Amino acid sequence: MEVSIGPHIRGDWDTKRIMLCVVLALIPSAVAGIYYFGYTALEIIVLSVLGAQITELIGLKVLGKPTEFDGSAMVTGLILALILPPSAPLWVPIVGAAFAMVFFKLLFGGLGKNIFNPAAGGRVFLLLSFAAVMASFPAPGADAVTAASPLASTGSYSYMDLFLGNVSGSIGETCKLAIIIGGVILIALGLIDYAVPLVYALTCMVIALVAGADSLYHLLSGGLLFAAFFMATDYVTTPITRRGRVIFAAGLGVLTMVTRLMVGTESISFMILFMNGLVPMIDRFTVPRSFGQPKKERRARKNEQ
Amino acid sequence: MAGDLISIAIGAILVNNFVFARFLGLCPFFGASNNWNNSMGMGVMVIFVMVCSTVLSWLVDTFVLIPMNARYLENLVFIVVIAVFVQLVEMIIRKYSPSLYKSLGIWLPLIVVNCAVLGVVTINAGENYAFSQALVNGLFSGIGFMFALLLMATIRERLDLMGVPESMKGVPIAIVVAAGFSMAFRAFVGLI
Amino acid sequence: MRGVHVPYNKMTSGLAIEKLQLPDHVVIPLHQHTGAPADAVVQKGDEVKAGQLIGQAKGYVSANIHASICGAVKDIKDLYVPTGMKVKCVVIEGNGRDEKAFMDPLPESASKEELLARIKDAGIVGMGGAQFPTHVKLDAKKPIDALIINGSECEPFVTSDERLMMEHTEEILQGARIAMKILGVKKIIFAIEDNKKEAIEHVKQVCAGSEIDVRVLHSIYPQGAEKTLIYNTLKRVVPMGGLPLDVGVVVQNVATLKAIRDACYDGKPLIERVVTVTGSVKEPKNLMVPIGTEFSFLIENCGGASEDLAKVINGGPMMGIAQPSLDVPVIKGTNCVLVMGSSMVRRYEEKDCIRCSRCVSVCPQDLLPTSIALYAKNKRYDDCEALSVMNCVECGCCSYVCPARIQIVQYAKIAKSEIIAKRRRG
Amino acid sequence: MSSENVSLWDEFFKGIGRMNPVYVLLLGLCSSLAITTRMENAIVMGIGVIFCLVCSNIIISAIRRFVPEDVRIPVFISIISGFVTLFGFIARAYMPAIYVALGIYLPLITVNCNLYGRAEAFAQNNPVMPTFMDGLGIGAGYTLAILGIAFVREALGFGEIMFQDLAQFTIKILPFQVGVLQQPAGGYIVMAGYLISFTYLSKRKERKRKEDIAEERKRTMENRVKGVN
Repeated sequence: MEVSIGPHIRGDWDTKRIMLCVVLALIPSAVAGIYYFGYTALEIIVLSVLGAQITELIGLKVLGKPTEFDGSAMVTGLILALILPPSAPLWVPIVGAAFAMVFFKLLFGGLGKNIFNPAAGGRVFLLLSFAAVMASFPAPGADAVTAASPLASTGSYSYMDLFLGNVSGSIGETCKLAIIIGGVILIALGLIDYAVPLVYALTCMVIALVAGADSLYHLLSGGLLFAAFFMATDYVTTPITRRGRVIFAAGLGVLTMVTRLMVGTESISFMILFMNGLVPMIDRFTVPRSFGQPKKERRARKNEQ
Repeated sequence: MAGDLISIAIGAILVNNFVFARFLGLCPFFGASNNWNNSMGMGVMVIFVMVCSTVLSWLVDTFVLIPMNARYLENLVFIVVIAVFVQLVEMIIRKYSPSLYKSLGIWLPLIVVNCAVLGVVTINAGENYAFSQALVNGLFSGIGFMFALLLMATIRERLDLMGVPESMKGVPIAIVVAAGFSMAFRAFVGLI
Repeated sequence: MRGVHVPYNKMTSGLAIEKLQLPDHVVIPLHQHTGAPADAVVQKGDEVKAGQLIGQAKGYVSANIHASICGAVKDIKDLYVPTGMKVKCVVIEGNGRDEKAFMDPLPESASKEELLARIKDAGIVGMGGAQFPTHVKLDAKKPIDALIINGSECEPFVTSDERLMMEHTEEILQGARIAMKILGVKKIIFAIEDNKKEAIEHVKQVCAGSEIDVRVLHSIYPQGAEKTLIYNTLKRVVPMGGLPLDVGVVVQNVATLKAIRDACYDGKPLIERVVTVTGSVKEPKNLMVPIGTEFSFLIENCGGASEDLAKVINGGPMMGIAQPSLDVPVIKGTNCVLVMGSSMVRRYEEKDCIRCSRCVSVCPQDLLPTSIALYAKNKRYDDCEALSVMNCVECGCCSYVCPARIQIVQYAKIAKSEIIAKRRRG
Repeated sequence: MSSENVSLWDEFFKGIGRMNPVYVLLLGLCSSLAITTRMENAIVMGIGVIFCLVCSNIIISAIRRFVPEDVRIPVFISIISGFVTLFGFIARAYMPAIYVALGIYLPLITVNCNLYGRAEAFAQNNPVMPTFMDGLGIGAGYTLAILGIAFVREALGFGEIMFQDLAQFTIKILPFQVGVLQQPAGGYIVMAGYLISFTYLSKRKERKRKEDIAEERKRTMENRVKGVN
């Protein structure tokens, strides 16, 4: 007879299933990107995913860990591809995915241990390293006219174009409809907490409103919604309590709008890295009061060691 | 004037953060950021010493070195001022508050050779800051340093628990994390 | 309140309680309760009758043990019991006769003290699984104003309480009235989960017009955990480290209440109970079983296993304990024998935590299970204590939902036992 | 005599290898990361550190018996600072562009942990000659370390190696630039690369040594068993 510890039944969700569902939720954005930006977008997506997957395989071998496919590298590769400009040369997704996986994930020991969001890290690395190729965004359609990202030209697009994605921008970030479909999938499957995108979006809109900017335009432009649904909700790099996640989302919103309004650049990926770094501190200060625990004892954590 | 001070403050914490942009005080940074308590102790002492040294060296610079036309001796004079000041503080704390000495005093000798302190003083002199500017710069550089310390401490505590690969333990992984922050902080460059 | 929605698999809920045929021998442990083990008062070779005292409670927090069948004491030796411990057991070889040695029934007018003494004599313990001596629980040293009848039975597969509520509603309520009289309470709540439709109907019918407030609760595991139940019915929060008494509440399981009634009005000690035998057996059943019957006998009487046996569990699949062999006896807290064939057992490999925080969102005690597991893994039990691990009820929700298949609740248990050991050391 | 020579060279080489100030002792990180965007700066920084380290080491070692314990920090620091100021004059006079490029990091050699660290750990307890070799070794180790970092950062970050002040030439290395390496983050990235390789290699060496020792022990045990038999 087998003696094992309880519980003797387990839930259906495992890591791989979660990751594959995230991939599923990203597919509408990927399809929209390919629809608007054509074959190159597909190439970038494929290369990025392959790059991430192969790097992870090699890295796990080096680390001596099981190399079983768990889908997490696929998610990273896909998200990274979707936040790259569609005009990027084909080496960009490969280099970016490899750097993201090695530097932001494998060095920490692999899945679950990384501090920073690998996809955001990969994009930041590419932006800082190869500013020229990363900053040009072609307009949708076959013609290779280079336009600035929609953020730079406030008011030049209609809300409908912004919503449907008929604007220049990163592959997966333009079509808000597809992003929202993906987000709804994640929320419906119970994979992400709806509070995170909600608080993030509301914070951004309120700040834009207070600053006298067009808050709807800000919501619909740039990578805000994509980050709200797919990057600010990454499990590993966000706080574990709901209160912590709300703080995280609000902080991210403030930083996003501060850089947008005061610096004039879109630096959501940077701000995600920054907030990722704050997560252990947020976790430290948002330990929930256990059921029936008196208020005073909440921070009973001993400080002398 | 107020706007100027605010931009110095933001600059000191975010844009030119001593650890993530200016590379000052890294030895104590990596040494003390292994846990929360060490970071707190180090951070508090650094802020205190930074503010006091800023004030002292501004006074010495303005009222002694500049009138005597001897600014080339700044480095020597500042470091002596800092060393003497720290030694004095150490003696005072040891005498009047042994418990405080026990918790914070161990960091004092290290602070003399902390390039962050001499760094902030040198920057103040180099930029020819007025007293208020120098004070704000000193205070907020210290706060920025402590912020970085606490961030790193919480992260390293988590990494210790999670168990990073053998050859990454300790400082190597901390440097990787610092690189991440350093990249993220790059976005603040346009702020001032 | 939080928890998990588990597949209920209550396939035996439509099957009436059957009386199990008399086993030819029983193994009765002298320690089936929280507290001190009972002292054996019979010797090898003694003739005993069903209901005869064989183990005398030692101290206040302890319980009497009675023979469950008629026969001769064959042996008194240390054997494994379903709690995983090795305790002194009395082995009785049955003689096939049906002779009873019950106590005299008490009159309806019996005083509080008489009732309490009877419950103590009958060796009644909490039959929901905790096995805490009932006379201690009812002899509350603090003012009590509410009694909750726990009929929620949130563990999957288990239907023994559900059947009792359908077939013995009156007895349960009589038992509840005895408990009320002892406690001196006016407020009484009958809590049932909404997945037991038929039982709810029965109870509502019987309780109609009475002072008993029937509450139908949302089905979620662990609804039946005392602290959760008290919060969900009365919105009272049992303080951390405290007992239901601290908020003026006593919770009694339906089976325990029936046993109280039987002891008082029939003079029958706690010598048998309803056990659900289910899972990979040919004919799952709800059986009335003498305490001490071996699991193998139960399974035989349910037509045997329907496939290769992989695991046999005392209790439900969430908090039950897997047994090393089929020779272990049914004890007072055994509400279910879950037989798991190899097709029901899945093996999981523990992976790295991905911080998905599912465990945080399901924990009924609002803990941070993932952090507790992490600290426990690093043997930093002080930090576990700071995260209130002692408030953990070990319901296993965290392990159930964990996508990385980490045995979170096991880490919490280890941390708790280490902390208790440290406190003992001083 | 020869044995002393060997030990003196040992003092020198330990600074380059097993006690490398940057990769092993993790001292002097600030300047190693801050000024390593160009190799030229790194060379001057290295020279500055060697100069100040060796000179102050010698002085401190020479006067070590006359310095009371309580005031040793200010005294050592002042001596170091004196040499740093002196080096500052030399640099400003002969390599003005680099002097500007080094900025505050040149005066900050004063608080380079290596200098005070060596004074505290070695110079105040040892005679002049070993101290001199120690200073030279640590300085050389430091210089090599930062040159390694600077080479990667300049070659990849700018795509070329350019000297303006010490010599004048430009070597094209890459057709593109990895911009991040010019930035502060680049310092950390390259440093992380070196440090991880260093730690990995030394850990592997250590493991190998342990294995060798275990092997040796096993063999002696076997021999002993054989001897007994």
